[in-house]
Amino acid sequence: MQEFLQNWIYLIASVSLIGVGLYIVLTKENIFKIIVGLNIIESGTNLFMVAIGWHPNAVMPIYTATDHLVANGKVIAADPLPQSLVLTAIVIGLGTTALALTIGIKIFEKYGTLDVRKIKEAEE
Amino acid sequence: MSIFNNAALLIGVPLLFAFSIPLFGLISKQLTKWVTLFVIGFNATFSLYILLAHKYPAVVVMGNWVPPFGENLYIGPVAAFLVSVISIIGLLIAIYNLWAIKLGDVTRFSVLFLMFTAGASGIVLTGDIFNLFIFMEITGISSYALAAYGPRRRALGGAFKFLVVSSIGSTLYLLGVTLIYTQLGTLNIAEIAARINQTTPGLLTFAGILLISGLAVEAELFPFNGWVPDTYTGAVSGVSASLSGIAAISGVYALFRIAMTVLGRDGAYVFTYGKLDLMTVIAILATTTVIIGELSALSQKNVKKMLAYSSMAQMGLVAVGFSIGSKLGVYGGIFQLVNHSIAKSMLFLIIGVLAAAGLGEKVENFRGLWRRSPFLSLAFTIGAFSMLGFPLFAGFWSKFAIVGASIQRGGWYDFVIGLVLFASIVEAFYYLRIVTYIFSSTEVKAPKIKVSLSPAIPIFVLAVAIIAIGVYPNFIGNFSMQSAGEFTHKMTGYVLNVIPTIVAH
Amino acid sequence: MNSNLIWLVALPLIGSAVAAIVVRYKFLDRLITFLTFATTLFVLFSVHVGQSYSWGLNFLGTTLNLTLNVSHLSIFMLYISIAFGTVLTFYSLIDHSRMKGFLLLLILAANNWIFMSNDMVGFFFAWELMGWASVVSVLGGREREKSRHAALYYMIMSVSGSYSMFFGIFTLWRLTGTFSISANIAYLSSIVGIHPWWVLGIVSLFFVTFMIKAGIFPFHTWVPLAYAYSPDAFTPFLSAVMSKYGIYGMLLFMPLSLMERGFPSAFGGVPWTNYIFVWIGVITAVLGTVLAIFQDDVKKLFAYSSLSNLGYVVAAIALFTPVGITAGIFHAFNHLLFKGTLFITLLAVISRSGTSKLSEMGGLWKKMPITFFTFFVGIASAAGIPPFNGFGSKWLIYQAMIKQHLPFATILLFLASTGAFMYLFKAFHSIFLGQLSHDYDRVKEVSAVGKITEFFLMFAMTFFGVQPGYILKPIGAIVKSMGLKPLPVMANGYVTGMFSNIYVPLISWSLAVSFTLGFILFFVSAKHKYVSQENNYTAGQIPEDWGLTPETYQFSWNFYQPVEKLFAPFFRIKIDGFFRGTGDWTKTIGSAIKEIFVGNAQMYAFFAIVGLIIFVIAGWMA
Amino acid sequence: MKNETPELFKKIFALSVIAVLIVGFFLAFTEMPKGWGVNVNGRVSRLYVLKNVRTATKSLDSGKFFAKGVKPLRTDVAYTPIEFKKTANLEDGAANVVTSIVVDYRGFDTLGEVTVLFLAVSGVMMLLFGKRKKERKKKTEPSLIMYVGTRIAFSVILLFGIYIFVHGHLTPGGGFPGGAVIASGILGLFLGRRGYSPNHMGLKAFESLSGIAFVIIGLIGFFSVHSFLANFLPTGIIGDLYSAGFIALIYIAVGMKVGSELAAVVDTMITDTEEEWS
Repeated sequence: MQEFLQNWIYLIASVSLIGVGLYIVLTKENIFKIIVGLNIIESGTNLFMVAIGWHPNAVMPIYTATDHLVANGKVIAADPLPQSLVLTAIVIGLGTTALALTIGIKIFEKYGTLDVRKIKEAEE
Repeated sequence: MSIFNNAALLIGVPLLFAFSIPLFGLISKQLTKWVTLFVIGFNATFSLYILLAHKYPAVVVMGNWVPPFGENLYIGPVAAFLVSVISIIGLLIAIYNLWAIKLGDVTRFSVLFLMFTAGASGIVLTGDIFNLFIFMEITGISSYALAAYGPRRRALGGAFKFLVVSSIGSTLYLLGVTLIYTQLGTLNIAEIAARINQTTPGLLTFAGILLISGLAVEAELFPFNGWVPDTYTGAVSGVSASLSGIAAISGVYALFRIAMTVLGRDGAYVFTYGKLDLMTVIAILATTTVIIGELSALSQKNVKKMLAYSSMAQMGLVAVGFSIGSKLGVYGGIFQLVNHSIAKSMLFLIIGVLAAAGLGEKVENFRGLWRRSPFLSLAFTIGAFSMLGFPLFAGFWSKFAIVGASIQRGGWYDFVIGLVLFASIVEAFYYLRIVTYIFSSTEVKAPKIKVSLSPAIPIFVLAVAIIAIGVYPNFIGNFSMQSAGEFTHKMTGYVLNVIPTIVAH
Repeated sequence: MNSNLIWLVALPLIGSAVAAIVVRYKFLDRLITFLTFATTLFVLFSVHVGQSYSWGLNFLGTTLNLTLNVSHLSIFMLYISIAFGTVLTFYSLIDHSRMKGFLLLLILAANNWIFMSNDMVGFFFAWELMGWASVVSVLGGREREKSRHAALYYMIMSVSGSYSMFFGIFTLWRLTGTFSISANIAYLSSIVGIHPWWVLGIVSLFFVTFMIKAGIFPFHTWVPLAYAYSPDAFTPFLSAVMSKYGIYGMLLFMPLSLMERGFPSAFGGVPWTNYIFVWIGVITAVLGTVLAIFQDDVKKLFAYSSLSNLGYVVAAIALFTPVGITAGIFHAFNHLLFKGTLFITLLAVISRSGTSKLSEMGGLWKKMPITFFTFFVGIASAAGIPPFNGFGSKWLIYQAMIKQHLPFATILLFLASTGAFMYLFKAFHSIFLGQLSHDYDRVKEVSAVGKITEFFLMFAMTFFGVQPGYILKPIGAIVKSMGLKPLPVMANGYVTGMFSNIYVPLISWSLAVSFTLGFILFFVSAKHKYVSQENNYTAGQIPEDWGLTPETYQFSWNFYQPVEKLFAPFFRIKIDGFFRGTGDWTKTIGSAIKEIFVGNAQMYAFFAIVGLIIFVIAGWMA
Repeated sequence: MKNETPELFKKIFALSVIAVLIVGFFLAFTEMPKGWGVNVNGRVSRLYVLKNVRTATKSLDSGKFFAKGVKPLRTDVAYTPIEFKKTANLEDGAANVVTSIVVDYRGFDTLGEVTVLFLAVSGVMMLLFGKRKKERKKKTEPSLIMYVGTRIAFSVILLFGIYIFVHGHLTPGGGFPGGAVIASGILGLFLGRRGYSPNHMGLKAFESLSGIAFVIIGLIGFFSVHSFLANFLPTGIIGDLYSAGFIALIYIAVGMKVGSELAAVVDTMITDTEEEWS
C-alpha cells in the first residue's frame, strides 16, 4: 500500500486535477468558471511535473549546512529541473489567467452576461 | 558545431525594446509604433544577412552553457529562412499598423505586436523543447491580447475562444514534454532526437500524441482549430493578417519540428517512432482540415470569415505537404507556407483598408470594386490567384510540388491528393466568386477609395512579391529545398550540427 | 539551342506587361496588342520544324528542363493561331469593346508555349495560364451579371480539367521519372499491350481536360455561356483559337493508335476506345446542331455551332486513320477561319446594333453590305458550300467515316450538316435580310480597318476553299510525323480522297455560274417594295392594341417552332443539371459542415479533447 | 453537437471523454520509471546538482559523453564533492539548485517567462485602457484597523519581498515569489484606503527599467563572455550572500519587475474605465 501510494499518489492527484479542470471547462457555461477550470488544469499539470521529479526518499535540491545532495556518487536530491520548469509554468499560467480574466471583464461589460451560450446568441 | 552567438540579438534586441516601449510611450504614443517598426526592421535586416551571407547552420549558445546542458538557438536553413519571412511580413504589417492603429492603447499594442513577431521568430529559432513552449506562450498571449483589441465586441469572443483552446493545447504540449523528460532526462531537441528510440514505445506514443495535439492548435488542424474562424473574423485586420501570416508559420514549424525531427525516423519517407505513425495521423488530420475548411468557406458570406476558413484549409494543405515526409513534400509544404503567408496577410490587409473605407465585409460589397479602387482590386486578385495556385503567381509552384510529392509517394496519398484537389475546386469557386464580383457591375457611383501610403506599401510589396516568386521561383525555392533537407535528414541536418559528437542510438 | 523560340513566349509576356501598364489608354493598349501579335508572327517566320530550346529551372532540387520543341503539328497550329490573332487584333484597333489587351497577350504567350512545349510542366503551366487569362477575359462581357456567371462556370470546369491533368502528369512522372511528353508517350505505348486499362486510365485523365477545353460532350455546358457572354472582341479568339487547344492536346497526348495494341477492335478496325470516342464526337456534332437551331441569341447560336464543328473534328481524329487525321486537322483549320470570320462580323453587327438577339435585328444588309457579304461567305463556308473552305474538310470527314465502315455515324453527321443549314440560314436571314427596324437607321458600315480585314477574310476563305492543297500539304507532313501514310496531294486545287479526288475549282466554277443565274433571276423578276416590320403581319394595326408585343411579330420569332416541338422530349435531359446539381450538393454539404464551427469556446475545447481521445485510442490499438 | 444538446448528455459525454483520457494517462504511467526509478542520475539535471557542466562539456567535446552503449549516459562525469560554505568558485555558486537552473543554466527560459508576464500585463492594460473614472467600484469605506494595519504591514511585506528575492540563490524563493509578495502588500494598500492610487508613471517606469535591466544584464554577458545571458561575475563561496554571480542581480530585477507589474494589474483591474474608440 505504501509503495503504491509512493508511486502513484501524486500522479493520481495530478491527473484527477486535470480531469476535474477539463470537466469544468467542457460543461460549465460561465466564463469565470471556465477560467477556473483552466487554472485547475494548470495546477494539475504543475503537480504532475513536480511529481515526476520526486521520489520518496529524496532530499530537497538545496545545498545547506546539513543536507548532502550526493551520497556514494549518486545524487539523492529530487530532480530540480522539473521544479524549475514548474516555476516558469506557474508564471505563464498566471499571465494567461490574468488575460483571460480581463477578457472576461470586457465580455461582461459588452455583452452583459458571462454565459457562453448567451454570448453566442448575441453574436448572431 | 559552428557558433554564431550574435544571432542572440534576434531575440535580445526586440526584448530590450519591448521592455522600453512603455518609456517611449511616455514621450509619444505614435512614436512607439515607429520603435516597433525599426526593431522589426532590425530583425528583418539581420535575419536576411544571416540568410544571404550563409551564416547557417550555426548554434547560438545561451548563457555560455553548450547544448545539451544549457539552452541554445539553432539557426539552420529552416530557421534562417523562416525568421526572415516572419520578420519581413512583420515589418510590412508594422508599416500597415502605422496607419491602422490609432486609437486605444497604442503603446501596449506596439509592445504586443513586437513580441508577437519576436516570439514567432523565437519558436523557429529555439533548440529546446521547453523553450519552445515559452515562445509559444509569448506568441500565444500576445495574440490573445491582440485578437481582443478593437472596438468590436466580436473580438473579445474570438480572443476568448482562442485562449481556451490554446491553453488546453499548451497544457497538452507541456504534459508531452514532461513525459519525454521522464524517459530521456533532457529537454534539448537535438539530444532527444538522437536518443528518441531509447524510450518505451507506449509512452513515446502517448507523449507524441500529446505533443502533436497541443501543437495542432496553432497549426490550425482540425479538430483543434475551432478558434480560427471567430478569432480571425473578430480581430482587426492587421491582427488577422499577422495571425495568418506569422503565427501560422511558427505553428506549422513547431508541429513538424516535433513530428519530424524529434519523433521522426529518417528514410525516403519520414515516419515516427512509437507504436503509431504520427505522420499518418497528421496526414489524416490535414486532409480533413483541407476539406472541412474549404467546404465551410464555400457558403460563407462574410469575406473575412471566408478567408479565415481558407487559412485553415491552406494550413491543411501545408500539413499534407509536410506529412508526405519526402524531401519534395516538405519542400512543397514550406514553399506553400511562405506563399500562403504572403498572400493571406495581403488579403487581410486589403480587407482592413476596405473596412476603413466603409465597405462592409459581405461578399456583395465587393461588387464593382474595380471602379472604386483598381489598386486594391488587382492586389486582391493577385492574392486570390496565388491562393488558387495559378501560374505566374507564387502559389503555383508550391501546389505543384505538393501534388507531385503526394502522387510520387503513391498508395493512399493518391486518395488524399484527390480529395485535396476536389477541395481546391471548391476553393477556386469561392475565391473567383469574389474576383468576379470585383470586376462586375459598372453602375456603382460610389466615390473612389483613397489608399494612404502606409497601407499601400505593404500591399504593394506583397503583391509584387507574389508575382516575383511566381515568375522566378528559384530564389525562394532554393531556401525551401535546403529547409526540406533539414527536416527530412534529422541527424545530418539538425542533430549533428548542434551536438557534433552525439551518436545515434 | 534556338533562342528565337523563347522569344515566341517572352515577347507576348513583355507586351502583356507593357499593355497592362498602359491599360487606361485604350487605343495604345490595342495598338500594343496588335503590334505584339504582328511581331510574334514575324518571329514565327524564323521558326522551322525541328528547332528546340530548353532552359533549366532549378526545381525540386534537381534541374528541371523546360523544353520547347517545334514539330510539324506545332508549327501549323502556331501559324494559324497567331495569324488569326493578328487579324483579329488588327480589326479590334478601332473597336470599342471591353477586351483587355494584356489578357489576350497572356493567352498568346500561353498559346505559343502550349503548342511548342515538350515537357508536361511547361505545358501545364501554359495551360493554366491560358485558363485563368481567358476566364478573366470572359468577365468583361456586355451583360455583366451574366458574364460573371459564365466566367465562374467556365472557371470551375477549367480548373476541374486542369486538376485532372495535374493528376495525370504526376502519375506519369511517378511511373517514368521524367516530364518529357515524348518520353512519356513512348512509355505509354510500350506498356499498353501489358496494362491497357492503366494506360486508358491515365490517358482519360488528360482527355477530360482536353474535352473540357474543346467543349466536347458531356463537358460542353460551359461553351454557350462563355461564348455568349464573353466580350464580343474576345469571342472570335475563344471560338477560333482556344477551342483548338483541346484538339491539339488530343493529337499530342493521345496517340489513339496505341489503343490498338491494348484493346480489341469494335467495328471497321477501330479499337472500341476510339469507337466510343467517335460516337462522342458525333453526339457533340448532332447536339450542337440541334441546340443551335433554337437559339435566339446569335452568339449562343454560333457557340453551339462551334460545338458541333468540334464534334466533327473529334469524330474524325478519333478514327486515327490517315484520312481521319487529315480531315480532322483540316476541319479544325477551316473552323478557325470561318468561325473566326463569323464572330468578327458578329462583333461588327453587335457593336452597332447593340443587341445580340436575332429577334431584334433584321435588314442590316443595306446598312452594312461588306459585313453582309463577309458573313455570307462565312456561313457558306460553314455549311460546306464548295467555293469556300468548309467544303473540303467535310468531304474528307465523310470519306474517313465511310472508309472505316461506320454508316450510322456518317448518317448522323450528314443530318447534322443539314441542321447546320437551318441554323446558318436562320442567322443569316434574321440579321441581314428582311425589313430594317427603325432602331437601326443610323447604323454605319465598319471602318476602313474593318473593311480591309473583312476583304482579307473573304479572300482567305475563298482561297483556301479553291486551293486546299496549301493546307493539305502541311497537314500531310503532320500525318507523316505521326507515323501514318499521308494522303497524296496532287495539286493545290485537289482534295484527295480515298475513293475519288475532287478538283475543287471545277465545282466552284459550276456553282458560281448557277449562283450568278439565280441572282440574275432574282433581280430581273418582280419588283419588290420595302415595308416596315410590323406592316406585313399586322396589316397596319398596332399589336399592343391586342395585348401583344411587337417582338412576337418579328419574323425570326420562334423561327423553327415546328422543329423545336419535334425535339422537345430530348431537351428534358440536361447534362448541365448534373454539374449544377453537383455544385448545389457541395454547397449544401458545405453549409452543413460550417455548422461544426458553432462559435462556442467550450465546443471547440470539446473537439480538441475528443480528437485527442481518438488519437489515444488509436495509439492503444496500434 | 449544437447547443441544444441536453445538459445531462453533455456531462456524461464529458465525463466519459475525461475518463478515457485519465485511463490513457495511467496506461502511459505504467511504462514510466517509478519510485526509486525516478532519479536524476541519468539526466542533465544531475550535472546541475553536481555543478559539473563544464567537465561534462569537455567529455562531450572529446566524444565520450554520448559513447555508444553507455546507459545511463551521465555517469561518466567526474564527481567533485561540494561542501556548503567551503567550496569556492564553482561554475555556478548558487546553493539553491533550482535557482541556479532557473536563472543560470536555463536563464533564457526565465527571460521568456518574464516576457510572458510582461505581455500578459500589457494585454490586460491594453484591454482595460480608457478614460479612468474617478469613482471606485468598492462602495464601503474600510475600517480604521484595515487602514492602519495595511500601511504598517506594507513596509514589513515589502521588506519580506525584498528578502525573498535577494536570497533567491540560497533559499527557496526568488524574483517571482518576492515580486508577488510585494504586489500583495500593494493590494493591501488598495484594500485599506478607498482613494488609494499608486503613481502610474512611476510604476510604468519601474517596470520598464527593471525589464531593461534584465536584458542589459544579458547583454553584458553577451559582450563580455560573448554569450547572451552568460554569467560574468565571480561565483564566490557557495552559501554566501554575495555568491552565485549575477543570479542575485537578475532576481532583483525580476522581483522589482514582477512586483510593479502585478501592482499595476491590480490597479488596472480595480479601476473602472470607459472605452474611447472615436
